[in-house]
Amino acid sequence: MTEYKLMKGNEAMAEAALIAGCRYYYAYPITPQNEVVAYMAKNMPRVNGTFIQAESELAAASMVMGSAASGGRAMTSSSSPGITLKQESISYMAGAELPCVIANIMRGGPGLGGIAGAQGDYFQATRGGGHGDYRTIVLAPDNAQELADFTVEAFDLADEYRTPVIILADGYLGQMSEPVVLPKPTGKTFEKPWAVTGAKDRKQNIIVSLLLHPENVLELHNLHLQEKYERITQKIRRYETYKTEDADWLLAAYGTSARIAQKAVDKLREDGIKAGLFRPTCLWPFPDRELAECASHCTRLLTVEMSHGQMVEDVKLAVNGAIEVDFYGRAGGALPTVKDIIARIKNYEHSEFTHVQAS
Amino acid sequence: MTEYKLMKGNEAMAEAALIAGCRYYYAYPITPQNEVVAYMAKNMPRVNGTFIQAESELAAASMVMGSAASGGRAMTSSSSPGITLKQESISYMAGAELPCVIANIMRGGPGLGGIAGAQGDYFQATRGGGHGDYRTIVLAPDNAQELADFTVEAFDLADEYRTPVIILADGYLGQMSEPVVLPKPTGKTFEKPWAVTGAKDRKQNIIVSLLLHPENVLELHNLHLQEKYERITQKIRRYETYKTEDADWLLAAYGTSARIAQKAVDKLREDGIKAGLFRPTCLWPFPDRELAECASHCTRLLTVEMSHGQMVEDVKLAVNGAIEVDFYGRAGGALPTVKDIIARIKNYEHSEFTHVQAS
Amino acid sequence: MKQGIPEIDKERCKGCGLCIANCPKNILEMANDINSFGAYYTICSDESQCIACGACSLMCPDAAIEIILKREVG
Amino acid sequence: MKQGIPEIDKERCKGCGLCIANCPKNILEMANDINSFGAYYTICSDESQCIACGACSLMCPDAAIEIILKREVG
Amino acid sequence: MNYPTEEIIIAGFGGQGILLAGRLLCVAAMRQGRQVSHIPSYGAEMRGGTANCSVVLSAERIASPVIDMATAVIALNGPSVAKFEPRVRPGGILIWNSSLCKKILPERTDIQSIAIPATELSLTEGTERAANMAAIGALMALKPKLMTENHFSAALDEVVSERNRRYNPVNLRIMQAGYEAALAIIKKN
Amino acid sequence: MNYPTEEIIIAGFGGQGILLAGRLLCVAAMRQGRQVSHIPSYGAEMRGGTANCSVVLSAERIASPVIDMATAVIALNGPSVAKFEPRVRPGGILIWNSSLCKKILPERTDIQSIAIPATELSLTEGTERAANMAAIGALMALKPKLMTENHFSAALDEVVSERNRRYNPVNLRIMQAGYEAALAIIKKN
Amino acid sequence: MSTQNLHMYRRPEALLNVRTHYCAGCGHGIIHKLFAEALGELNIREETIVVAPVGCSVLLYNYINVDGLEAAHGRTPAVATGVKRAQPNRIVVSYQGDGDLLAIGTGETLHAANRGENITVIFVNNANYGMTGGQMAPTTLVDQRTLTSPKGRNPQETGYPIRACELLSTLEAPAYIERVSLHNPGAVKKTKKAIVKALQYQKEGRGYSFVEILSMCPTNWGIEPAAGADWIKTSMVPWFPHKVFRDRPAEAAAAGGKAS
Amino acid sequence: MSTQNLHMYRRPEALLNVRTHYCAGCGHGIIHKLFAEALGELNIREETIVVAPVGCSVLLYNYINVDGLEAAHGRTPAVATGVKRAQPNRIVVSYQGDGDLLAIGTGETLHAANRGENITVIFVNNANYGMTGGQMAPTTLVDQRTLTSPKGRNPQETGYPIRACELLSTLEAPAYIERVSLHNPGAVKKTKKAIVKALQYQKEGRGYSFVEILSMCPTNWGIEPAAGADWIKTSMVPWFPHKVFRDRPAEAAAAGGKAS
Ligand SMILES: Cc1ncc(C[n+]2csc(CCOP(=O)(O)OP(=O)(O)O)c2C)c(N)n1
Ligand SMILES: Cc1ncc(C[n+]2csc(CCOP(=O)(O)OP(=O)(O)O)c2C)c(N)n1
Ligand code: SF4
Ligand code: SF4
Ligand code: SF4
Ligand code: SF4
Ligand code: SF4
Ligand code: SF4
Ligand SMILES: [Mg+2]
Ligand SMILES: [Mg+2]
Repeated sequence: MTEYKLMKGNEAMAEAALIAGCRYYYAYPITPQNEVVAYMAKNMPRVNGTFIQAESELAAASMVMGSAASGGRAMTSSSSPGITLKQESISYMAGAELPCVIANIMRGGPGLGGIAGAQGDYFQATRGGGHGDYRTIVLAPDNAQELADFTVEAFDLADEYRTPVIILADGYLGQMSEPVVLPKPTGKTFEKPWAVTGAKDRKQNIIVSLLLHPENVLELHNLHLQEKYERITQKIRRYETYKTEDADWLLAAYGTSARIAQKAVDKLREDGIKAGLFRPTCLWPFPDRELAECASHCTRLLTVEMSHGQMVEDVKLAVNGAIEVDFYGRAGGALPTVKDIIARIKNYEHSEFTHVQAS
Repeated sequence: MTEYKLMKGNEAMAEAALIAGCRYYYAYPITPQNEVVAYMAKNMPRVNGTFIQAESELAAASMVMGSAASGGRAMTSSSSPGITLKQESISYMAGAELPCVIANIMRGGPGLGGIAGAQGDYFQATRGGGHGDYRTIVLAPDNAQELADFTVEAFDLADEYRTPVIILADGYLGQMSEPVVLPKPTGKTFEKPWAVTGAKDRKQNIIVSLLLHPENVLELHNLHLQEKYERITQKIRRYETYKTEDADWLLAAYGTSARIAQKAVDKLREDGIKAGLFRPTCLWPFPDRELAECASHCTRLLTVEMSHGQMVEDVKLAVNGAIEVDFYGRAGGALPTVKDIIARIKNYEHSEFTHVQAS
Repeated sequence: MKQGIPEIDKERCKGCGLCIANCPKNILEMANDINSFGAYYTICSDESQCIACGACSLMCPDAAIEIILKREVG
Repeated sequence: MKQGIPEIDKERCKGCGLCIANCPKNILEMANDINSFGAYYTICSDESQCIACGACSLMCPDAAIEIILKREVG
Repeated sequence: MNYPTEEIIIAGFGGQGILLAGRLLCVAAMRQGRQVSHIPSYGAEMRGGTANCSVVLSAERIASPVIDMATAVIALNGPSVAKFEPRVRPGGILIWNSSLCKKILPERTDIQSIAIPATELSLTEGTERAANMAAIGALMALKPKLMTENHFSAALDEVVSERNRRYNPVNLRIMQAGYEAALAIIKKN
Repeated sequence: MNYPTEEIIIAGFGGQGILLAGRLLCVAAMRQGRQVSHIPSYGAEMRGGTANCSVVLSAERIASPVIDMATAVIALNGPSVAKFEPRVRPGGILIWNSSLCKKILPERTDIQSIAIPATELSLTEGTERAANMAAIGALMALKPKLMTENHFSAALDEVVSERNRRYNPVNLRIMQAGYEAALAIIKKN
Repeated sequence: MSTQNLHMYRRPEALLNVRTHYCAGCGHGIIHKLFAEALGELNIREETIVVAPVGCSVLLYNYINVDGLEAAHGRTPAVATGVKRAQPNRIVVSYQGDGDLLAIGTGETLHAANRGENITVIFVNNANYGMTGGQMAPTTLVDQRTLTSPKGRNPQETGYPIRACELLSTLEAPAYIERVSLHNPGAVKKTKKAIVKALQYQKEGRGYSFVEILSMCPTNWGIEPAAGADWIKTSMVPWFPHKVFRDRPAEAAAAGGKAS
Repeated sequence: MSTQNLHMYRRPEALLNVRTHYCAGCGHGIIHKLFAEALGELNIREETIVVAPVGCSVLLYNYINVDGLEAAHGRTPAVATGVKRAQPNRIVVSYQGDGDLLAIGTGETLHAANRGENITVIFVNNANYGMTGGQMAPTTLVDQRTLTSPKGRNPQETGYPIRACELLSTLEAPAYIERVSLHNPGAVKKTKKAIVKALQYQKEGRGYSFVEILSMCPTNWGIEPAAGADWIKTSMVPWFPHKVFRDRPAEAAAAGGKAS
């Protein structure tokens, strides 16, 4: 009990990164993740780590690339507009297979948008906002505890698969303080014989991105990446279910939306509607088979997002036409409400009953 | 006949932009679209337009934003890594509803990748590589003539819907010379009372991106954008079909992949397999209903891409489980081959016959 | 010596005190009252001493002070 | 005056002519032949005149010229 | 569990310890085994010197830290009364700092408006910075189930930085004064 | 239509007019109503001074401008022979510049290898820059259906910049010399 | 003899009649006022377009009655370039903070200056990132504490504060570069003059003009609002001296004269 | 008396035994050779990590036998910063062209220098974008024709060539800044010395060292390869004078001495 600390999501994540052995953190300030930057500025010296407030997000992500290539555990964080600027390096690091952790504490967009939390960067995170055929693992916590726990895991996953891992959380999660038990280091270690550390007593290590010669090297490299992504897809299946066993109505949501959807499930059940929640805690790879399985005994599915419909595509791809998939979302910093979710479901129930097809 | 000129795709596009009244072109060099930059450097003076080789892609796209906000027809172009850097401004311009044209002459990725043509940026273009809930119209030519024609249309579409329009073509299309008949100006004109031109005899015009106060302005703005996107989705339905009427096997492809797929259709038909091609010429909005309709009498669908599978998601979403969707793609600058397409289809035909399920 | 009147728009004032700190005649002070935005505001304790130097007005970030110059006309 | 031998690796040479242009003794020239990469290459027309100044070697972008210094040892 | 969910907004100007007051409530409730969440207003909203935070205390998992209609609002200055009075749930509580709200007065009649001279109560101990404590004292009087004084004083020790911990006895006294002021009002009504 | 699809690669070093030769073929064929495509090697591949382009001429829509196995290769220097000889289709044609390929000689026996002293033929007219014309002349001898001389000379006027158009008579003569050299070889075999 | 009253200092017309969101004692307010006065004096309000940065002054167009648009963080001069090229007859102003201008926008700043874009840059140097709550800026002083230099800026780790005027003065193209400040009423007057001059130069087509203004951010400096002016004088001015770094007549600019 | 032969100039060991992809007469080749020689002289090959830019020298690590990685275009010094911070005992070199360093990478360049990162930047100024076929670079000379300045660079429109050394010399932190060139054998020798010194300084922990090298790109200059050296001398050197702009002993750097 006394282990609990009241911590901001942002700070819980930052401290967890230090626990995970992150010793290189580079970032540029942006609301609503400034606490991560301030925390690192203050606490990196404690662990003899490096903190640099970079001249830009582009530079911050490039510094991460340099430290990651050197074999260090490196991280950056930002919020939506800043993450867009990091897509360059993410594409490079995915291509060069460099492990690192990038946190996006999402705010409302597009453009400068607003500073309230949102989930409008799902596509960017799961489809790669950068160019080329790459993927990054995308973890999706829904509270401060998970922000801490997932961060520790993220570093291991990054090292295990030599790939960038994104922590995708909305600004509410970053700003909110909740009770947290700080995680322990996992103790896992990873050899990095590929790191550039000086070609002493061995051949050169080279971390390339340009693959021109011979002509098919780039294709082979892409095939190698795809093969790795397939491996990741087989291995990482992360999700939680809530009262789905007997559910007729399935809700699908992640992050803050999932918290709200979970509350809606309870209320709906109070009203006699058997609802359940499927919450992916990893967005890529998306737990598609598991969702399809879960949905197989449901009559309808409602995806709830703080966006105008992004994860809903993965939900549709997962169920592949087996059941109808509806969507309810609010964007630009607004939150879905329990009331709206319930109203929407009851509305459907009603229209089904009267054989009116809702559009 | 004598109107035909042998033109590089890149140059055909550049000249078409001038024909469309583009007078502001800003860019940063990158292979394989350098000819656009050189062409504009040489020819903008001819029409008293502005050409600036910007200090970076970020700056180039920002200059486009400035000229677009001033009411001018503005354009930029680049190739994959450079387009990633333009996502910031694209998100801003989509949010601020500024019309402009952005051409991505795609090359192999991720990272620096290679300079050969590829189609690995489909997700980025259609889902928005930038942050937030926005979309851009994405036109997909498959030859030099269309590069020219679509460019002229792109400027009109941008002005009509006050939104960035992306021309998405692979490097092969940009580099290849083909016979082109230069298009004529459409003659359409668009009033731009919203442009910032000095607050003379009227209230201020302000083009904002930050929407903080009151708290729900950003959400309302997002709803407005979504409503516009819905309108665009209803209006713009662009695709071509080739021998699909009686097809059993439907191929779906765009750009250079579509040219190759079309050849495969002919060869397959020579061998007695009724194949057809569905070619979207606009990728967002994606002609989903039309594809579904087209696929409704087919038994199977193969998507062909110069990537490891991106458009295939839109194809799957379109048919929504009605028929099986297969995928064949090559990435990193390699081209799909007619031979491979045929082999793959025959393989399926065979395995269907022997009731062996291909994985 | 010029003679001026500092006209302070109390609703616009945020109570930063820059005018007070820069008045050479020390005739500005913070009122013991708040405006409708909840801010203390500046008042002039003795207009007759104002030399219309404009220092207060120049320093005011909220353009809350206008200076009126009294002129003898004959 | 030092006495040197310019050792030119003809396969490495790209025929740029920078060595030729910078040899103070004007003893380097382009061969009337190409190497296996299709490039004309430099040859020394009169090694005896080489003063081992290193100019050719310094200028060569392809590190195709090494200079050997002949030394009297007694 | 017989512990109703409380959704509390605390607002005032910068320097009044708004966020600290919110964290105090959270830690005290957390130590009593409650689920808690605390979210500040942040970013550009901070310009102009106003601050507010939202605190949710519950027996169950908290869905959203954002409060639509609050069960209680503490408003430590006039602008906060104006901004947050409309956000009190019908039947809910508004505790307002009558020391600083001379012009902007609460108007609603469907809520319980409690005027506490929080700044004055604080000044009796020689500081104007502990008005937040007086207001929290008042809240404890009005919501006796919220937490015990013991939990509160423990939380105070946990939340207040070491440097300032020596003021905690003073803080507790001011809190007590606020508590009593509120009790007096309730009894009067 | 009785017009076979031709897939032709032209290669050499920078300055030999590789791309121009390709465009010439395209324009001439285009004026005869063919579908054509021309794609150069580009970017970093250009470093080191080599250049090549791929030309497809067809009666039908061209699927891909990229050539896997060519119906004909024109190699104007040694490295190009080495690089592109393997890319001639069995039974296809390799025209190589015997003036410059002293070391790297073609080896395949399943293709038609035609040695043309293209640079020397060009030099007979006082320039070494028109070896490309000699090679194209040879190609016309080997592929008589490709285009007529008329179309070719019209294309020459269209493709060559105004400044250099005065050399076109010379170009045509060199082309003719290449044509005849190739004819002589064919007849000999 | 009677007295006639005359408005000596009055609220400039170009200022909109709204309360700003700035903290009490914020330098942005003073600069807005001076900018608005300059617009009036030169009678160019109706032909001016302002590009607002991302920073505390992001809502600039809400306070000054001119056409305006918002750039992405740091891209302000590039956006201004796009505007100016499309409207060479308008007065285009790029208003920027130190984070915007010297951190994320370093490239855009330098290259707009180097091209000699005929725009005016108003550079508000308040030695920190105001909007995001007070992080270290490129101009943060040695030993200054900020959220991201909690023990004070250590030059061994983060370098010394960058001097924008000195940097831009190494370029040929700029027509006018001056550093001024807000530390007292006299300095404010000079600041106004510099802004007027910069806009005047633009109007005359002399090319790029740049005014750096040392400005107070009492909130993040952690001092009383009234103390901001003093802090500028004692802490900032020694490192960022007032100076006209470039003042080139139009003819010289056209002839491409060397840097002064 | 007999003669004994001695290798006076020999191919440095750190150069890999491969043919480069550079055009004949390209300055990158000379610089690679000098860099490789310096690695040998200082005996630091095994502890050196090079960050290659995007530009003609993108394949640098294929020619020099050191660990290497590839940065995104312009991010080279930021990547080098990340490497150096993680490996303070390694020699980290950021090798960059003028497009990389002064256009897209302006911000990264300036800020790495300003932080005084203990890295060495080798800046190859060839007055154009070599890799992409010869576009205008920030260092392209007035009147120089490129693909994107087809009538010659017009300073009225695109400004004057930027001088990197002069620019960086306005910063406090850098320890060593020098401009050298490849225009003749003597200049090449000086260039070698500068590279050695820069690496030496890094080894000694003195901080940021920067060597600008005027280098030939005959292909895009449209001249004969052998004429490249002359072109540097006659066209580039007048605008980009050779000079030691900064040479600060370690002590002074630690004490934060003023710019020289
Ligand atoms: C791409 C991006 N990165 C970061 C931010 C967050 N941000 C907003 S303003 C700002 C800095 C503001 O500082 P400055 O430019 O000095 O202006 P000031 O507020 O001090 O006037 C930052 C980092 C953003 N909006 N966009
Ligand atoms: C983001 C991005 N923009 C543009 C390019 C294309 N590009 C490659 S190298 C280069 C410029 C090279 O010039 P420079 O840095 O001067 O090096 P050089 O080749 O002259 O040595 C450019 C623009 C790219 N690869 N990535
Ligand atoms: S004008 Fe001068 S004297 Fe008068 S109140 Fe203002 S500062 Fe004081
Ligand atoms: S300077 Fe202006 S805002 Fe500040 S106290 Fe004086 S009148 Fe009020
Ligand atoms: S060493 Fe000197 S003299 Fe000898 S060949 Fe080389 S340049 Fe000529
Ligand atoms: S300098 Fe080197 S590459 Fe150039 S010609 Fe001489 S030996 Fe050959
Ligand atoms: S934070 Fe600083 S710059 Fe921003 S409004 Fe407040 S005082 Fe002004
Ligand atoms: S293009 Fe220029 S810089 Fe690039 S390899 Fe050729 S000569 Fe060297
Ligand atoms: Mg600032
Ligand atoms: Mg260059």
